[in-house]
Amino acid sequence: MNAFANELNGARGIDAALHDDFEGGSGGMPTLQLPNTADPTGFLREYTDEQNDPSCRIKINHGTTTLAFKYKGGVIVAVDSRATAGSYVASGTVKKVIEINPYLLGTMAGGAADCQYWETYLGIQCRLHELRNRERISVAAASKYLSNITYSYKGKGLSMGTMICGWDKGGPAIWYVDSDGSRTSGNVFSVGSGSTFAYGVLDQGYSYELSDDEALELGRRSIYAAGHRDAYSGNTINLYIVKETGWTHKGTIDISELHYGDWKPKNENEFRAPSEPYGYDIRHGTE
Amino acid sequence: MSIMEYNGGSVVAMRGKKCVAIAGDLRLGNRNMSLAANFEKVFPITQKLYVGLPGLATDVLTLRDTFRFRTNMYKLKEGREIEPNTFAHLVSSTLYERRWSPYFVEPVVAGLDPNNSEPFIAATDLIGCLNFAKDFVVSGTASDKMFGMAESLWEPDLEAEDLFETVSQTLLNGVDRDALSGWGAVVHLITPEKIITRSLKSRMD
Amino acid sequence: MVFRNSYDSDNTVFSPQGRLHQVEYALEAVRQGSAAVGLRSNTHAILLTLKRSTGELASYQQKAFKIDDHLGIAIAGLTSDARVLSNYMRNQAMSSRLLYGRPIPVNRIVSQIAEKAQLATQQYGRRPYGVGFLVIGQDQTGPHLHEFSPDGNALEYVAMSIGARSQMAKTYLEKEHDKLAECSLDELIHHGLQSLKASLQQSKTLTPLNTSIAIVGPPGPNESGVKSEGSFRILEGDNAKPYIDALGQEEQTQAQTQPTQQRDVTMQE
Amino acid sequence: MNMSNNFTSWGRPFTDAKMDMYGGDVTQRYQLGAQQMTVPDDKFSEGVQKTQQPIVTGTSVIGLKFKDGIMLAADNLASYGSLARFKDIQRLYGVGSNTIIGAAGDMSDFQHVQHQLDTLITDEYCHDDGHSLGPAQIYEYMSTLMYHRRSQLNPLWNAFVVGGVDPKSGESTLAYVDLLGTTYSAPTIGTGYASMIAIPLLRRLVEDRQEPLNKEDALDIIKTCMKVLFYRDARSLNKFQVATITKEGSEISQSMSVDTEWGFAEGIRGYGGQTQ
Amino acid sequence: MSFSPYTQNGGTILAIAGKDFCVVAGDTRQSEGFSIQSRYETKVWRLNEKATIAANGFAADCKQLVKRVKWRLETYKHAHNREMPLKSIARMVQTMLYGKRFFPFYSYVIIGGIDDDGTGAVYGFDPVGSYERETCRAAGAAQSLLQPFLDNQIYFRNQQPADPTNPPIPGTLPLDNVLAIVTDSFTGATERHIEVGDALEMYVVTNSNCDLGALQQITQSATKTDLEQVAREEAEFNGPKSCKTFKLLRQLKKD
Repeated sequence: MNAFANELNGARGIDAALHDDFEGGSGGMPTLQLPNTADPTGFLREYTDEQNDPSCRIKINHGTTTLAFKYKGGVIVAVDSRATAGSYVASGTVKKVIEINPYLLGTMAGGAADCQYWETYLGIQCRLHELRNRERISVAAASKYLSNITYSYKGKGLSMGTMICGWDKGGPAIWYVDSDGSRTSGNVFSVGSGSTFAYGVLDQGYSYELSDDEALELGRRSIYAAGHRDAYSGNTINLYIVKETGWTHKGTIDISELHYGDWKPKNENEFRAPSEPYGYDIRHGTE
Repeated sequence: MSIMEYNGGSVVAMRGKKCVAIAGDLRLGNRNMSLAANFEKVFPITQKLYVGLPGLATDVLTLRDTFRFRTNMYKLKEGREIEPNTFAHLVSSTLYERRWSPYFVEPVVAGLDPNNSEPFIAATDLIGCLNFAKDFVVSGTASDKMFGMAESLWEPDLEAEDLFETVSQTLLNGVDRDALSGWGAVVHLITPEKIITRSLKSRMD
Repeated sequence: MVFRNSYDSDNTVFSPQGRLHQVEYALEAVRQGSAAVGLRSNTHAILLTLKRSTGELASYQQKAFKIDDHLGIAIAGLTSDARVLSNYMRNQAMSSRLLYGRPIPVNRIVSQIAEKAQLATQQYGRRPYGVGFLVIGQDQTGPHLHEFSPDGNALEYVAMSIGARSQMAKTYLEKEHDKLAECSLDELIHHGLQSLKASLQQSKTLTPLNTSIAIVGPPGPNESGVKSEGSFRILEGDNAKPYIDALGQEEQTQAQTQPTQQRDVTMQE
Repeated sequence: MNMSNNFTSWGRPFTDAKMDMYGGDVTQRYQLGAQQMTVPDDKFSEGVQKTQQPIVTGTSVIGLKFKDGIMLAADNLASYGSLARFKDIQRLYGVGSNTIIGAAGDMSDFQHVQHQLDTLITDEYCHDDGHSLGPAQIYEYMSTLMYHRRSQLNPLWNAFVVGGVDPKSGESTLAYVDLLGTTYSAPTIGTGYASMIAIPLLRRLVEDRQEPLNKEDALDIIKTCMKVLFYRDARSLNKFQVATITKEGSEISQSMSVDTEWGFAEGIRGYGGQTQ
Repeated sequence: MSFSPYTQNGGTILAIAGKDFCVVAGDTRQSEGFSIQSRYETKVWRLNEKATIAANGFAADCKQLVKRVKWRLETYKHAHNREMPLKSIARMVQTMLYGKRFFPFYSYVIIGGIDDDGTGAVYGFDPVGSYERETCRAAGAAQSLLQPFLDNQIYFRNQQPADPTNPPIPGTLPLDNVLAIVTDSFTGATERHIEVGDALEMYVVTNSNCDLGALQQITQSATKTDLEQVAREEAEFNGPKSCKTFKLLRQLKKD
């Protein structure tokens, strides 16, 4: 019998030999195929690590400025929408807020696929939790699910910096989870290459006592600052607010239009336009 | 990150019917951080000749001064303005002098011949290999993006205003897909009669 | 069913008469299933099946299944066993396309399931499959009709029937088989319907609802509006109507509402 | 541990020497020698290595499509580095009645593939049911095999040209597959050295040709290419075989050679800097 | 010497969605380094009546991926007795790509077709499965050349609308405009990228309302264009009311 045909049709089956990708098992962890080598990490590093080799073949899209903060009225989540591969702007329309369920949001920074995939997977787990326990999962528990996953893949090359935001029995909550496996709760976070710029504005204007409008404005203004100064952030801002009733999307806002003062809300759900243009030059004149 | 991408910036030049246009962005960055939105990288050489110098900012300024010095010397010696073609060779030889420790700049030259107003454009690599083009030249971190734009938009014998539109669209749409270029743009439209310089409103992210 | 002696509890033990009772029971399960007929001409191979409904509120049970673009089956017996085998066949058919880039030859896929079925007649702790197939397919060597039965047999036929009262259908086919080779598709279907009709109980008739026709081969003149990506397709309902109308059955319209009382053998029983 | 603000450094396998808990030197390329072996089969399995580099190698194979079918050619040399080790090996191999493959690269891997194909054809023959594997099917099988092995990081170090004519449909196949599982078909194919030296010639003589190409002319073209390859490829031999496959069947010729001219360059027209 | 399981086979792909159609295009050159391996090797495959996939990068990985996708679609069809909807195909492709997160397919994928609501849709992916629905997307060797042009022509970026109160909406261009933009994009990319050229395949996935006038015009015109309906028999069987996919072939420069 032909050995190769036999291998494919035999015990392992053609299915196993050629279809070893994740089939979305029920409840169990998906299995991700590793290269058949003693050093899979080194393998991945060689082919996907742009930092060591800018001409590396497989360019993975990276996402970049995200922030979230708690205040007396809930949680504000604001992100940009740019994905870059090297200096190329691969996309300006990335959804960096992943709507896990009506009460939970996850943000995306680092590898776009890693965040999208695992936060979708987290959504499945949260739903299962609801079905099993007849109550919504807490933000802390949801984030722990995610950090358990990232920790189990620690060192394998995942790249995620995410904030799990929501409202549960204990009120508003933000948990920061990353691909090193760390998991921290806090009041104010910003993640990504533009985070320093965002922090600058955020820290300056932050207070727990902000009104909803002030908080939304602060979130938007902070991402604008990052989009403006950071080459790898920009295009549009996605703005969310989380209240006891769940999250609301407060608009997709073009950063350049904010700069020039051209932006107007497209419907009544969107946050109001700023009172003046954000661009310094536009407010004060170039000279 | 390559040293050519350290500060970012892009330039494009195009030939039209009895006119040329040269345009550059205004960004000066430090890798990912944008520092200034008024860093012009296109400089006048004569009344009808411009050079665009995208690349490492320190070399941009050095070369700008070097070219000013050398073209002034040329004018003193020859008693006439340098012609575009001659200047292109000056650019080339200036860069080749530094063959083994080059300036990290890839210049673009655009101008009209002072005698017959014949349009002239050229570009070189960072060690001075000249490329005389009949249509357009691009350079800088958004060069590949602008190649795609220009190749689709450009056509022969564009009138001055059409050329302005073409070069502007090429630059703006090109730099919008480049993280390291943008933050404003300036277009110089060189016609036999006059030079029109316009600032473009561009994305600021 | 007649009571058998103690040699029937295990398929690895012969009876003193040299019989494997469990295998024979499996064949009985096939005989309990509703009838399916298959015929082959020089250009086409077709299957005709009689579908059952458990009552007025229920739909008709599917009897014909597509395996690949060039290949399909009709079943009689345990539907769940059929599903296992047909999934296996689909996998084998797709594997052939993946590994060799060719549609699997009909005889080979039939021998593969026959081999699988034979193992179940010989290994301790297993039971034979309780289902029989008629397999039609078109390959390099033309259209084919095979019968697969749970005893591990698989033979090629020009015409064959399986399932309840299939002997009547077989009698018809035996009478007509020498004419089949030259038949057009419509003639072939007509013969098929005749033989299927022969297997019916007296009160029953063929209707577009209880009959499905599966075909491999070039499209016929009455096939407009039929969806197919390859040679194999199944005609049901309106698509099957012209053929059944042509059969000229008067009571047709009446019988549509009359569900049959008999049921396919199911696992629960 | 705080996360770096430079997002491009996130989550990467650590590259800092101090923190490299994975024992990897970043600059060191990934080595096939460090293979994870599956369950050891016997006492020697630890010593078994996968093909890490070709050892005894054949040079290029060329192929073209002509009016009635496919023609392939390969020389009879198997080199051991720069040593012309075996001068009478066959690199063209018949698979079934209407397919021939030509192999470049490692000859032991080629023999393994021959063995695989032999069992495949034997299995097919034993079915004895009127079905057969044509060139397209054999090519699909080889592509799957080659890609599967590359995905196991255990490649068969070859580049194959598959040529054949389906006896039933008359359709001809000329296609390529290599150690990465890269596949393509084209009217002319050359592997390795031939892809640089013979392909321009073949494209001009075959693809740019206006009138149909008959067998005799095809053979002339093949000989021209083999001559040029012999002139310029240091690992080649002026002793080669030509395979012809048509609807009627296939044959591999006896070894042949072409007349070559190694005289003083001055007398050769078209050589070097001469323009006339 | 060491073994790299990847190579780069050049070429570029592109998809644009319209109101009731989607165009998925790719050039047909396959190269490795400076060698053109084949002048006609497809990068675009029809998946079903509503979906077409294009994949670009390492050709062997791309072909394997498409094989797997087709396998899964076939399995789905057997199990559910219907075609998998476009957005489900997109999600499935994400899990398939991500399943090889640690041994990635070196493959940039675009899926184009008709979504559940009957509109044209494009889904663009990165090699490890991040994806989004878009109006247009270019990928592959000449991605950076094509995408700014599409931003300009499809998303109307940096364009002042003639009527500011009624700006044009992306994804509503008529088929003939879109086909012209695709052709222009590829002729441009062919000029400036050595890995792009030889021929251009455009798959036009249409829903039943789509005005096929542009395609009819092309068949009648004298230019050297090849139009064929993919899976002709199926279209005949399905009658006039269903989604149809057409394939347009145009020659590109071969140097």
